[in-house]
Amino acid sequence: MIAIQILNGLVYGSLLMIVASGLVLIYGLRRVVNFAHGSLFMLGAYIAYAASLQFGFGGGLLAAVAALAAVGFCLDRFGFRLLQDRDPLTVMLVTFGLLLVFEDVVQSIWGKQSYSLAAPEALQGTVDLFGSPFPVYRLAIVAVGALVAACLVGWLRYSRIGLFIRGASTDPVTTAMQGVNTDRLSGGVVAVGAALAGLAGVVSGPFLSLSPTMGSDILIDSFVVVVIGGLGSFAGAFVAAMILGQVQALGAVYLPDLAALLPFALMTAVLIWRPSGLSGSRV
Amino acid sequence: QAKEPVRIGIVNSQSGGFTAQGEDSLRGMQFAVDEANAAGGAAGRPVEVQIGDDESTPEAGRRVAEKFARSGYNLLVGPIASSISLALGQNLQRWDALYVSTLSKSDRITGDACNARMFQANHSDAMDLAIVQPWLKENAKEKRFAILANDYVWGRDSAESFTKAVQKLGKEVDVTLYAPTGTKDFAPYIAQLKNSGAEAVWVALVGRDLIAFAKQAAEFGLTTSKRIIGHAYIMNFVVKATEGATDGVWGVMNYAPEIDTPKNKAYVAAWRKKFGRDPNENEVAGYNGIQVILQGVAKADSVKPTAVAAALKGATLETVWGQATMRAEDHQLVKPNYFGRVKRVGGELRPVIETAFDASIVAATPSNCKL
Amino acid sequence: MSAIITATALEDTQVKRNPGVMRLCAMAAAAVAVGLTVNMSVTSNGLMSLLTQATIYAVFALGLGFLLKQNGMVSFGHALFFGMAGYLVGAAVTLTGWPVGMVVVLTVAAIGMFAFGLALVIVRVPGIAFGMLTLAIGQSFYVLVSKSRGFTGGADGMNINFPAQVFGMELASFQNPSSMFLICWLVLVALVLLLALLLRTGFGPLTEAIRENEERARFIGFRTLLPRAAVFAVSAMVTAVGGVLSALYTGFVSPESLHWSVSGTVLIMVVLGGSRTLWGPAVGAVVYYLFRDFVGEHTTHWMSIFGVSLIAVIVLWPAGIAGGVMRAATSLQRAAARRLA
Amino acid sequence: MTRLLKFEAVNAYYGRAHVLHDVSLHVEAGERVALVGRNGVGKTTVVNTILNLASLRGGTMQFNGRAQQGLRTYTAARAGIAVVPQGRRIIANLTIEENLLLGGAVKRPGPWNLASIYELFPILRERAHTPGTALSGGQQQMLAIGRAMMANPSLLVLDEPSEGLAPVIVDQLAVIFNRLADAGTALLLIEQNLSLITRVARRLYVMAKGSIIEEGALEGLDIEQLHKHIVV
Amino acid sequence: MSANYALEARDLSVRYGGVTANDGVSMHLAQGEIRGLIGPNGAGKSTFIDALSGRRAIAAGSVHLAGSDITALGVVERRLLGLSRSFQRTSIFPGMRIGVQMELAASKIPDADPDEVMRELGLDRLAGRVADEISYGDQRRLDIALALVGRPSVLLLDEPMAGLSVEESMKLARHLRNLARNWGVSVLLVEHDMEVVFGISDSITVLETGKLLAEGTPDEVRAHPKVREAYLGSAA
Ligand SMILES: Nc1ncnc2c1ncn2[C@@H]1O[C@H](COP(=O)(O)OP(=O)(O)OP(=O)(O)O)[C@@H](O)[C@H]1O
Ligand SMILES: Nc1ncnc2c1ncn2[C@@H]1O[C@H](COP(=O)(O)OP(=O)(O)OP(=O)(O)O)[C@@H](O)[C@H]1O
Ligand SMILES: [Mg+2]
Ligand SMILES: [Mg+2]
Repeated sequence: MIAIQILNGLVYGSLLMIVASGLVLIYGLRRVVNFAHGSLFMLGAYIAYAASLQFGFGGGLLAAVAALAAVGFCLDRFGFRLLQDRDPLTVMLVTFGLLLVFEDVVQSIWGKQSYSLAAPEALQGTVDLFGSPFPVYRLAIVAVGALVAACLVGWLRYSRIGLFIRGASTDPVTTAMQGVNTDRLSGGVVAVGAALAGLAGVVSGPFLSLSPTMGSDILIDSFVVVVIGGLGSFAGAFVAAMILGQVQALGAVYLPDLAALLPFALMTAVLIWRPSGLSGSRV
Repeated sequence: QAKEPVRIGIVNSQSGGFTAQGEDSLRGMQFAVDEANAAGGAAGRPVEVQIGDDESTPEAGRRVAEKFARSGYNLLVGPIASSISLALGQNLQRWDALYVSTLSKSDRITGDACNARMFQANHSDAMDLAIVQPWLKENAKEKRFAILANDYVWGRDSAESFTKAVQKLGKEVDVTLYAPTGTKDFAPYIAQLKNSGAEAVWVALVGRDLIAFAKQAAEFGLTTSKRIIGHAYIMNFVVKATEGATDGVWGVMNYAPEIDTPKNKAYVAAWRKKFGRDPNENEVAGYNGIQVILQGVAKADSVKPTAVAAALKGATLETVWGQATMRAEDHQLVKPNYFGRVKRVGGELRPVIETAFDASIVAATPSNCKL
Repeated sequence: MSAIITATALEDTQVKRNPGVMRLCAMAAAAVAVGLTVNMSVTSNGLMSLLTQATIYAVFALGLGFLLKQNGMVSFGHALFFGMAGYLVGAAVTLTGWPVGMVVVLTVAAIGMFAFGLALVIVRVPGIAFGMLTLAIGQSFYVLVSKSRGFTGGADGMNINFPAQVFGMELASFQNPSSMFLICWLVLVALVLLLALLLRTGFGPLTEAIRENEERARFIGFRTLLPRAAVFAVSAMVTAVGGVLSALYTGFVSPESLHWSVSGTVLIMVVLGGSRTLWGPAVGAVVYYLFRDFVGEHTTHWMSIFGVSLIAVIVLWPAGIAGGVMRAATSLQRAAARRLA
Repeated sequence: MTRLLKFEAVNAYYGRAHVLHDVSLHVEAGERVALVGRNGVGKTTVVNTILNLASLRGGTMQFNGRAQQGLRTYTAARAGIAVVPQGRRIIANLTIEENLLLGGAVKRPGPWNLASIYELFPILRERAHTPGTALSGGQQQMLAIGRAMMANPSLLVLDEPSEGLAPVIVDQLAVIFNRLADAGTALLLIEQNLSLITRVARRLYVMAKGSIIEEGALEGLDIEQLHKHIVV
Repeated sequence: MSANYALEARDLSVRYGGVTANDGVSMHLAQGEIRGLIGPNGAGKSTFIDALSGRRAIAAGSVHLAGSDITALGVVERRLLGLSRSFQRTSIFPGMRIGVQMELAASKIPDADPDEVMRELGLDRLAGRVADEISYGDQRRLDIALALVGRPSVLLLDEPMAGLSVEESMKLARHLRNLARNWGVSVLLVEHDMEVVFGISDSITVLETGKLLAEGTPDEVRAHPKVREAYLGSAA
């Protein structure tokens, strides 16, 4: 039972991690707390839904990730880049405006009812784990999460572009002075961040549901993760996502009365203990 | 001389958490208004509506309602959330308005918060829970039950009422789990439910949480290993949003197209003609709400809220459920209620009525309202 | 010679920062006159009720804007103080039967104290994380209140049955839009005036300095924790006054008024209005309400339209509406001066 | 001879503040030019104009003989102009080695690489994997110079490089700068340390209030004489 | 040990994780004395000033101001007792007008005259400007001015001349000397401009890798072979 619960925590943690890592990327490079991130998540799910009617889950996934990358690129090109000298609060509210627009667009196209995205055939069944059936699809989420984490860490830590990204995320001007085209760089990074939001949206489709509010539901949890991790830190966000996943899974069993408060309590405790989050510095 | 038009202010959830139900119920309301206007108005009065967004919050709902009421659209109808209904109820006197609740279920609307200008046209929670015990007695062989409810007033009330009903029958509740509203991953709860010794699970979750739970319960095979009985569970929008995950789930139902009354038959036929499908429970609730107002106006032959309220009090109304009484002491519309299950009918999965309960059983609930 | 230049330069900056007391009072009187004019010229009941609520939120925005201006901190949890004020007033009125005036004063004081204590613990958290921390604290209370049962009514909200006499006035004057508008407007003007006077004291530059560079502020001899906590507490108290007004006007308070999205909306008002002046956020609130209502009336796509307009305003007017107004005013003044010369 | 950098009647602004007034100057390949002046006259603004951090709103600026339009901050580096900025601007979350690697973002061929920089400043090798900001002020200055050299620039712009450095290190810098220049790198040296200027520069611009007020050869001038020139 | 030093540090040690930046350093300042503190980059000079001013916790040792132990006191208390400092990395209030921040700095100290300090440092003409819009050198002077307000009894200056033009640094040097001679202010001057250090210091302390390398009058230090080699180079 406890093993199953830990596994459950891992599943939700992995999902959160994918969403949060996109948020961290965008925050890292543009210093933007992206309130529209939840709606990108939602947009990904809906696009995948629409495309999957034609091309199946895989097709939907690809379509959503590609479309969201394009959206992210435009967001940076026509939004964040033009606002890069503005104070972060202003840009944050711009993303809030975008959130409203995205939600309205989704509602106009797909209406207000909920939809369901079916898991791919191959991942539909269950396997026996610790003596009870466990959905294969959920295990796949953990795998996707681990893959995303590994790729991101590898990319940022060991590649040239990764070095530029880390440089630009602390000091874009100095990084540009070294000859790095920070505009193109952040266009790419925001695209990847948005694509990750989209990916998470698609992945969550089969076990949550598609509704115009699905974005705001997950947004707060991802903020909690990013802030607990220490804004802008991937390692921090990964750890925080896993902790939050466990806290919710185990809290539901052992502290049911406080379950709703646990994420907030966790965040408050961490920030009071370490005001700049789990990882004092950024990766 | 033309009669004064009926001016209705529709406070609709167009954004926020209740958008889906908001859209449905608005469709039902508009259908009723069009129908009335096509027939030459309500008792010869044209029906005019204004529609505003309550953003699913009492704050915004109150703002919109106050604006409608103060600009003459003072026959109010529409919100989903009970908190909005209660917020409106508090102000009706001040705004000189009347309010007919169509989808809010809180017992307080006809309980401690009742007032002379507020009417409950749909089934309250008490009415839903009143049929649980009789149904269990006749239909449930299970001895041990588990409960999963949202961790707030409605969920807790539902869970407690269900527990009482079970205990009265000499059966027992093994585990009661409360999940915070907004829970997205129900796996931890499902694991506990599966591990419990219960043979059936009573579920009282709100919209979004419910949909997530339904999908995940099917994913983990809970739906097939234990009987699931829902409070506000087997509704079309849930069935549609979960793609087969609700197959076989039991629960309280407030409406189904097959209800055998002349009015319902006509209504369903007209609806099919227009939309090519059956109406769902939210649409009929909206439809019914407007009908209540219009019948009140006709009976009073006035559009003044006080007059309409006086006419509705204790009135017998024609509804799709047949003749129903607007109970004088608390303004609850008393009508039959149903227990059903989700089934495949003609290739389509939808809730189907299994047992009907007469209005007399439904209405046998005390109210602390003193009107 | 240079001493004179210095002296005038200093005076000049002070005049710009803190207009003289007389001028402040004159401006307040003008603001009161504006309120009276609006009250008399608006005949539509619907518009009046909208303006009343806008003014209540203007008080809320004033509080949140003060925090942003003097502490440079964003709070996503201020709705906590707004909603809590309503619940405290409601609870006290229901349970104790004390006179409403006393209840209100106690409520605002209690919230001030609570906020001060809270701030002592949390103001160390930097930047956006602070915003998220306030969000977490606010949401925790939201969850608690929604779950609570008994007379707070849980998620359904609480009706507040005020006695017939409030502050020696008929309850009806607090619940009728036109008279309540005046009351709220006067409260708003009084609060702006009070805060402006507060900033004229050393408190203004001190908190600004702490906002700019906390470490250096300590190295020029100022303890920084208490002033920051004080700003937070003042801001919370102003917000609480807004909450009290709301409770009086509607006689109802629900957990949603504690929800972070309320704080978010008010933050929009603050930025829209411009947080560099005290009165900017209040203007933002009024504009927000009128615009939102106007758009909502004409289309169901208000979210898109509102979102796009929000972005447009923020992009075009970096310092908000107040900033735009100030800029226009100075260029007018310059033009006038040129013509004179 | 190619003109690596040429300002012609350049006017530059910060927002609405007009800081550079008709500034004309040029640096040829391999040249060693100094730019001096009191605080606040606009020396850094010259650098910022090259980097598009101050806005160029009059006159022309050329890199390698090509007029620059649609300037971006990264343009200069790609044209072979590397900058050691005033205040160093070490990137806090990168290690020392990574700061250096970042300096090599534009891959231009040349003698400078990690190994040769480490040889020049051994302390950087010692601390290669600690964060750049855990260095003392002077050590950070070395890092900033090393970072600029990683780009193998054809023109190295140094904005007060000796600030905060110990005299021995300044001596070393003089040697290093001369070595760089001997190897063909042109230098634009903005300095307050006159002894460094006399040891390195061959030509001099003096700025006052946003304009160039004097230009001339430095050959044969000693510190005292130079001082007189600047103080005018 | 004489009790009447204006400032005294005894066996001060400071560590950053594994790095020992100050290793048992002792030093004292008499009233009205200007003491130069020099040493190679990374020797621990700034760290020493951080430790004296209370910015950084010390691992061992003690700090005494006018004979009383202030080791346990915080930054604010030390400043109010007359121990003031400037910063190597400029630390000012970027968004505030220069005049206003100087007034504020003066407001905690009785009889402080911010105008005089601004005049002395040539900031008076900038009084109405916002600090982040003045040049780097002017910002450096503002940093020092903030430390000078109210004529503290002990002044710790971390490379005050860095970034200043020759003119300005000479002016500042004159001003410091005036403060020390006429007002009895004790100055600890960290500086790499040897002309200034040797020109105005009464005594000089040399640090190397966190330890005391030499101490004495300017001439003694200038003649010290190790100092010449490790630090002075051609400036000797
Ligand atoms: N925050 C820090 N974390 C770790 N090590 C540090 C930190 N700050 C300084 N150091 C190290 O401590 C030592 C002393 O540094 P300090 O800044 O005191 O030198 P300094 O004498 O002031 O040098 P400079 O003349 O270059 O300013 C150096 O080796 C430096 O790398
Ligand atoms: N961001 C800015 N906004 C407005 N004005 C500025 C800005 N930065 C600098 N200035 C002004 O531009 C002028 C030139 O500044 P600059 O930094 O180029 O001087 P500098 O010659 O480099 O001086 P220093 O020797 O002190 O570094 C100064 O008068 C300064 O006040
Ligand atoms: Mg400069
Ligand atoms: Mg130092």
